[in-house]
Amino acid sequence: MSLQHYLVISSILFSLGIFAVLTRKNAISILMGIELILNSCNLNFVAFSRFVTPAETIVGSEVFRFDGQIIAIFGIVLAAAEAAVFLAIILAIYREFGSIRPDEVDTLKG
Amino acid sequence: MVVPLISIILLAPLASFAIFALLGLAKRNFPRQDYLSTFAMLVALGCSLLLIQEVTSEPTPLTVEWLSLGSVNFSMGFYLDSVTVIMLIVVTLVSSLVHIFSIGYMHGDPRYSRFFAFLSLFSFSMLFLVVSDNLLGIYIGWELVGLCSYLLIGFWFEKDTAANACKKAFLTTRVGDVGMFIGMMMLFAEFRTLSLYGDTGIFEAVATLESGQIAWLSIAGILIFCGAVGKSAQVPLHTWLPDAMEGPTPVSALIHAATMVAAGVYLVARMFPILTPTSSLVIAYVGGITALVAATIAIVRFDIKRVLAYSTISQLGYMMLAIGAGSYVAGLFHLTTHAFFKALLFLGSGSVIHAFHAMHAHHDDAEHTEDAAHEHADNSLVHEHGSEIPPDQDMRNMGGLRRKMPLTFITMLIATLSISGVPFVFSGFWSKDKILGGVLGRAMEWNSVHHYILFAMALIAAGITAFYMFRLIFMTFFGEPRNQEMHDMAHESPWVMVVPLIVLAVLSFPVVNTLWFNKDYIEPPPQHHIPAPQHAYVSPDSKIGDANFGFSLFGVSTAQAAEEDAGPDTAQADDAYHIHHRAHNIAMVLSICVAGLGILLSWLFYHRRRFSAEGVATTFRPVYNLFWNKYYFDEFYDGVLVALTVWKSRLFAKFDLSFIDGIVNGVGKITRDIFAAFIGFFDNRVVDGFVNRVAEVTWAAGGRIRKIQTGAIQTYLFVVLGGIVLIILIFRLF
Amino acid sequence: MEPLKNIESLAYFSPEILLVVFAAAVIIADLLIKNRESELVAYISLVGLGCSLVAILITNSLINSNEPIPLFFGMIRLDGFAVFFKILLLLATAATILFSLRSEELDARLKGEYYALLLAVTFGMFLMASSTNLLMIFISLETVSLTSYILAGFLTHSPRSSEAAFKYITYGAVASGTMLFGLSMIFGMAGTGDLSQISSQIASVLASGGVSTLSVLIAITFILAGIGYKIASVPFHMWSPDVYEGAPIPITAFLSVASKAAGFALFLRFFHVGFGKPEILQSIDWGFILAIVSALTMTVGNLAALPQRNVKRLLAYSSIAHGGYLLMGAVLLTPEGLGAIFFYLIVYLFMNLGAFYVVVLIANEAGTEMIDGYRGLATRAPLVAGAMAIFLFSLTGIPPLAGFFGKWVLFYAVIGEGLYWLAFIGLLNSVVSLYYYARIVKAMYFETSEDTNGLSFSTGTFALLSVFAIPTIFIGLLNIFYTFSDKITLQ
Amino acid sequence: MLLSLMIFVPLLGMIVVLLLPRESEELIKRATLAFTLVPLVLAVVLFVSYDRSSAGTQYFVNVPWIDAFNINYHIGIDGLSVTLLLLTALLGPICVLASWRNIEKGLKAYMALFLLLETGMLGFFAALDLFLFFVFFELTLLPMYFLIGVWGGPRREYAAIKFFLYTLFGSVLMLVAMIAVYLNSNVINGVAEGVRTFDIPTLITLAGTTGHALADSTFQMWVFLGFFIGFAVKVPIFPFHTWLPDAHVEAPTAISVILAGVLLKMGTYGIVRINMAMFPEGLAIFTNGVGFWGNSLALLGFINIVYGSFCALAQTDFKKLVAYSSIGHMGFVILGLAAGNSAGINGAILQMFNHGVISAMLFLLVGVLYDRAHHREINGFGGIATKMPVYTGITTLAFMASLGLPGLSGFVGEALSLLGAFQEFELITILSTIGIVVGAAYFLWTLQRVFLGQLNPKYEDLPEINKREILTLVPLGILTIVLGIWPNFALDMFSESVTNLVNVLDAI
Repeated sequence: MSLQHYLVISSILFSLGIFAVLTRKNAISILMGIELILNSCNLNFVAFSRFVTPAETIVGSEVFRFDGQIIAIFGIVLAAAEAAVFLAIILAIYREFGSIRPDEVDTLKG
Repeated sequence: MVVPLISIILLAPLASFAIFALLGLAKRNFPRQDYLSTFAMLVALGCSLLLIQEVTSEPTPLTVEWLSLGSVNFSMGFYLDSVTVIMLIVVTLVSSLVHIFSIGYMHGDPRYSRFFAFLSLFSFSMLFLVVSDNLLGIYIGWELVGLCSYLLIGFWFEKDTAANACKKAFLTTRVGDVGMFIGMMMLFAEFRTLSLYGDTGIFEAVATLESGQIAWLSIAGILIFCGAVGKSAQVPLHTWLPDAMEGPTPVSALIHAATMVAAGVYLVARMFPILTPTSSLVIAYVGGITALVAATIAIVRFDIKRVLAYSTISQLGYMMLAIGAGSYVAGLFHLTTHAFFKALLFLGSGSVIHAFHAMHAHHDDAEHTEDAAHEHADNSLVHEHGSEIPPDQDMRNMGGLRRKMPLTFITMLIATLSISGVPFVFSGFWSKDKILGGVLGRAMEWNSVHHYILFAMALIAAGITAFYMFRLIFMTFFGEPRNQEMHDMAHESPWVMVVPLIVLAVLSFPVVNTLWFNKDYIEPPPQHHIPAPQHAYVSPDSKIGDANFGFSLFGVSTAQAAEEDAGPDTAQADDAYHIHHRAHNIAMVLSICVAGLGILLSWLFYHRRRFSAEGVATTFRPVYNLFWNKYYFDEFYDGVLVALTVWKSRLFAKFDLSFIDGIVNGVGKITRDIFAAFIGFFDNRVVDGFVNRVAEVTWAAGGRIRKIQTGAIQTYLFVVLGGIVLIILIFRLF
Repeated sequence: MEPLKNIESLAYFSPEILLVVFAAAVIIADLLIKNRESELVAYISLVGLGCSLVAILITNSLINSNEPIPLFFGMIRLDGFAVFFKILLLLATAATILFSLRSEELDARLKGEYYALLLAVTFGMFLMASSTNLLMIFISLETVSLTSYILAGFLTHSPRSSEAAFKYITYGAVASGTMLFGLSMIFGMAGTGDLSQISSQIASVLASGGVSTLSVLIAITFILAGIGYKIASVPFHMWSPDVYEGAPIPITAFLSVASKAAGFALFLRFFHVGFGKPEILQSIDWGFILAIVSALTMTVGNLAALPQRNVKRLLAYSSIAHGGYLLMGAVLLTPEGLGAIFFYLIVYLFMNLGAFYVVVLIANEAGTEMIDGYRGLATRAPLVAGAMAIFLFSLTGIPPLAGFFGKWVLFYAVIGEGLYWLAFIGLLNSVVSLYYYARIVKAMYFETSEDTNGLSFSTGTFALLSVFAIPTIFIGLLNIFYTFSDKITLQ
Repeated sequence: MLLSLMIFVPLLGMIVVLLLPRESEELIKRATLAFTLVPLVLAVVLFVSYDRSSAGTQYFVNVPWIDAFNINYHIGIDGLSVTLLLLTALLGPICVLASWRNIEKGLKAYMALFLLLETGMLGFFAALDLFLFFVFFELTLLPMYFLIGVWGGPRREYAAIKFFLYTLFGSVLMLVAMIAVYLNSNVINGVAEGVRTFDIPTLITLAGTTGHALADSTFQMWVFLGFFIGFAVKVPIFPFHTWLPDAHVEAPTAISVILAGVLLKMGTYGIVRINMAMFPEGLAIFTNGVGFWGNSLALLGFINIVYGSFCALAQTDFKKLVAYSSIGHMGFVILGLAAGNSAGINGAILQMFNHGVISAMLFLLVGVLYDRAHHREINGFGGIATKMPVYTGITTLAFMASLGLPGLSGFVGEALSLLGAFQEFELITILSTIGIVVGAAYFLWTLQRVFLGQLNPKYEDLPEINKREILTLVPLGILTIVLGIWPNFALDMFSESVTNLVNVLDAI
């Protein structure tokens, strides 16, 4: 499998994420969309790290640099943290508004 | 010696005004302002008399730097020649007499001392105007006398008529003055100076102009003359002078008969050298028309002061005509003689009015309240002239006063004889004769139709003058009292008022005008652009009544004596002299005839009552109306305004029927209408409007942007996405 | 110089470490203290800021100005640029803490978390100001964002606050996600996360045609979305009015100054270091796009501010507009531009924080954020009103107040590069802005309120007020503030 | 040093006044008066000690201020500025006296702002560094805004913000032009060398040197426009004038006095100091250029004169009438400046000074009447001359001076401007003389409607003008008369400088 495949998949994921974020009428689904976006990015990083970053040869055997993977891991961590905060805020919203439909949370405007 | 004298002449009256003004700031009054002012005038008079022998044949301007702008400089200074001196004497003399007269006339007026302060200020301004050696100085004095005239006409400002009259006077003259100022600007633009005399002066510069390039000079001359038209109440700007009679009678005598109105003539005389044939002719015609028009109007007036006012206008026209026709000396001579007898007439009328008025408490506020009350109804400035004549000025209430007030009668009679040109013994005759002779002389010399016409005008005017002046005398002093109870009130005026009358009466005899008979005391300045055998034409003119007055007294033709100094008798000069000789004889004969005719008719009409004036009036109704309505001048001006504003006229509650009031109100109302509308439109719509539009658009934009801010998070995210796409697109496009 | 290893780096990292330590200290102290009313934690965090400031100055003395020190294998970099922003951010945070002390809307029981979070977010911002690696950039950004989300929603039982938090996080998450995608693409193209290498790498691959300009462009734009959302530039600004209005006022102040400043730090470093190379610029002239964005940002901000009645929201829009002004300096990679931004940020710090402080005070005393609540303030609290007038007119840019000089340096930089149109738009905007700032002044001075009893403030209040007001008057008039920026360079 | 003292004494005064207790009003007033009297004394000293023979700037101070931009604190006076400084310093105490009784609320703030305003104005006229010049120019905005907005009439808010927005708009353009000038100040023949500068005298010389970027005529045209619009709003020149009537009508008396007396002059002063001296090429395009823009400047002057006069004629509000009359009179200044010759410019500057004095008088007089009658409706009065003879006398003097009666100061400036202008553009000048007649018309008409005629029974017991008010008016009245009789008293000060300016203009 070549880099292109990964990129295509990641862009599809990204697009799906954006689509979800823009269209879903439920805060949770929006969160999912966000997760999709982040994961598409992680996929990108890993793929790029695998295919693009030059391998260094240490003692005859090829050794890959793992920058991309590392970034991806951090990405996952941050995504988790974000999800946590998001859910907490959604709870607050539900408490205040009795709903988690994003389009009903619009008292601040203009 | 000259400078200190002139300084005293100027400073004395100024000081008397300054004292009043400064004390006024402290809300006080000088105890005897009247004596102060009178004294100041007498001092000035003395100095002026002293100046007589200071006059040198080669007058040199005494100037100081007034403004220095690096490249251009303006200088102020005095110019003393015979004309100046004569004007000084006339002004100071008449002014002193009027001061004295006023002590009696204005007695008991609440603003008594203010009156004298203003008189002093006026005298100062007039004298300054007279002695100034440059146009700027003249203009300054010019406007200052205008101010004083404004202040004095409006002296009884509680009367709306007075309030209107003073404004009208100021504005009408101002219209002329603007013309004069434009003329000054033209001269300045050409010569880079406004001083008249000296090597750098305008007159020197004018001399150097080729006759090819004097077209603009004619325009400049006419424009300068506009100032005179305003001040000397020449047609078409004459309408303010009759209204000016709202002022106290001494003011009319001093300002609106003797001095200020004559300043216009003086100005034209001063500017004599820059006059071109065209401008001279314009001046002469304006003068002639004025003389005729005013005289004819005067015939039908009943307000004694207005009769005199119109007669003043017509006499001023006379002088203008004279100078326009080149009779420089004659014009000025008539100026002086007229100054005396017209002042006398006014003071006399004042004495009459005073007599009638004595019973009314003196012009105190109560009395003004009455006659002002009915006009104060609306704030608009309506005032129909002659429509309501103050009873104490209406000749129809007078009659038979000669027994009541003999002195007044006699003195006024003398003046009347003088103004009517009764031969030989009265100065008026000589001056008028000089004018007629001069005009006719030039006419014959050039045999120019214009001058014949002018001569005719002058002649007719002379006749009419005699007619209406005697009409005045007859209606006032002869016959039976028409208004008995007013008649009974009448009484001779106190001495303080009568003495000036007598003095002026004496001055109406030529013997006192000796200056004019000193043969080369007055020399007309050269006119560079009038192609005429100057000399031959000047010489007979320049020595009125020829060296010794005795001859003329016995009816020996002046022209005959002209013989003696016809100057270098070139053939041309010679026959020029003969022409003038003949001219003068004809003129004299004719003038005597018309004067006699006028007096006779007037006698028949108003004394013998052979014909009834009313009958004539009815037979010649249209003519009569024409005269009565003063040639519809005011109506004409109003007509123009109406035409201007007809589409608005409904909005104008009341339209004003007098000239400047019309202009001001009219323009005022037009302005308040059109301009207020226009401002409303322009300032508020266009300028502010534009700004407001911008503001509104901005606001609207703000509102739009708010609309985008729906509050729904997903729209925001849409915008984000859209933004990203847009940015990328922009990139691709550029 | 050679990037330092982790252990060596720690010494230079002391300011950040101190912040973290004190954040922990705050939480522990909060657990220990029984008295809910005690404000000890606040003072602890202030002390923490103080220590960190000292540390910053020390580390600053370690670097000789033009030789930056890469830390942690070049993950972050310590240089004058970073130091400047750190000091700025510290001041902003300190101010925020002081505001919070006066603010009455905050829940007393949650002090510990609140101040700890404030320190944490400051820490994140420090990193934003100094990170030179894609990874660090993303992490620091997320750290700041996550903590800001919580702080924005910190008011319990306040729907507005929760809504603010919700919008903030949704928007932020998407924006940062987009940015991360962009970062991944950059990483892919450059094959490295190190900014300094990225520029050369991208230049070479662009030259070799290895990647199309379009892909680089898309990447940059995605990243722009992330950073643009931090500095609230059109079209990524829309969260800010709502969040600013909903959030607690001290946090609003903090976001409008500190997080904007941090955003600019990141922005400047990323674009100047990563994409400042002429080769890249001639293929992708993003300066032009930035010019348009900046024009749009200030215009939109000012126009939208016109109809506002809520002072907080009005100031939110005004801070958007000021973001636009600041962007003008970033459009061109000139030292004048940078210096102008630095100078303007200092001025903006004082005048904007000052204005928000007044809002806090009025919210406490008069209990309203609406313009009408400011009626007759001139008579009720003359000093406060005067200070507010000074801040507002400084924001407008009227001489001799600092705001004018800030604008002056900006416009000077812009016109210096011949962008007359941009300068002109900016100036017209400042005219427009006068209108809505003056509306507050008008309410304070020209109108009278029904209740005229004076408002009383503690001397501490006035002291703090003057701390903002006096610099707002004088900064522009003093020479030094113009010269310091010369030392700060980016490479 | 003397100059700096003069400029910053009022600022010091502001601080002192702010420190005084709010209650002790008398003290505050006295202090303010004192702090405005000091500049007056200094101004007189400068005026007398100024060396009239040399046109150069004197008493100049030049110390570096913001060397990042090579901005210096450079002040100095030449004949023009010292004249206007004298005017400003003179109006200061007069305005304080004029506000002695009729400031009900916030006296302290009022006086403080007034002092700040005075510093701004004095500094503006003395500044010789373009940046400093601009800062002082703007410094007058804030106090003015508050003085109108807080102590003004019913529509004060509108008037204040209008004034502020208009002026700010103008100054924005000025700022752009200013930066442009600065950036090009070191470009010679296309190459930038040396340091840039804001120093006005230096810039003027640079703009004269051929090949210098500042000397380029198209550049000059644009920069000229930038500055001109900035100043035109202040003057105000049609169509930027609409803020003036509102501002005047709403502003308290003293502030109207300052507005008409000084702030308007700031515009014309700027035009002389910057537009004419620095950008003669640009000026030439608008004064004796070809085509549509050929006489635009003179045309603007003409429009101001006629439009202002007729608008004044249309007014029924006494103060508005005076306000519009100022628009008309400033038109003469513009006309004279447009002429660009010795008579014209001297006349214009003299007119600036005279109008400052006369309009100040007029507004003070309106204020006197307003304080008594509490309205300004011209038709609402009538015949009050009987009740207030002294007041009437002074008013007549002011009116006469304002309508350009010879012998009073108003005439000289007006006449010189017209004489100068006539040499350049006959037709426009002749048309402008309409303004003289209309001017007389509306003043006399007002005089009649307010003072003459029957006494309006409403004002049976109208108190006469009091000592303090007379005290405020007398110095101005004296100046009016003195300058009318002996204009050289002022002209000497600046005719030298004008000569230099004219030489520069003629060189183009």
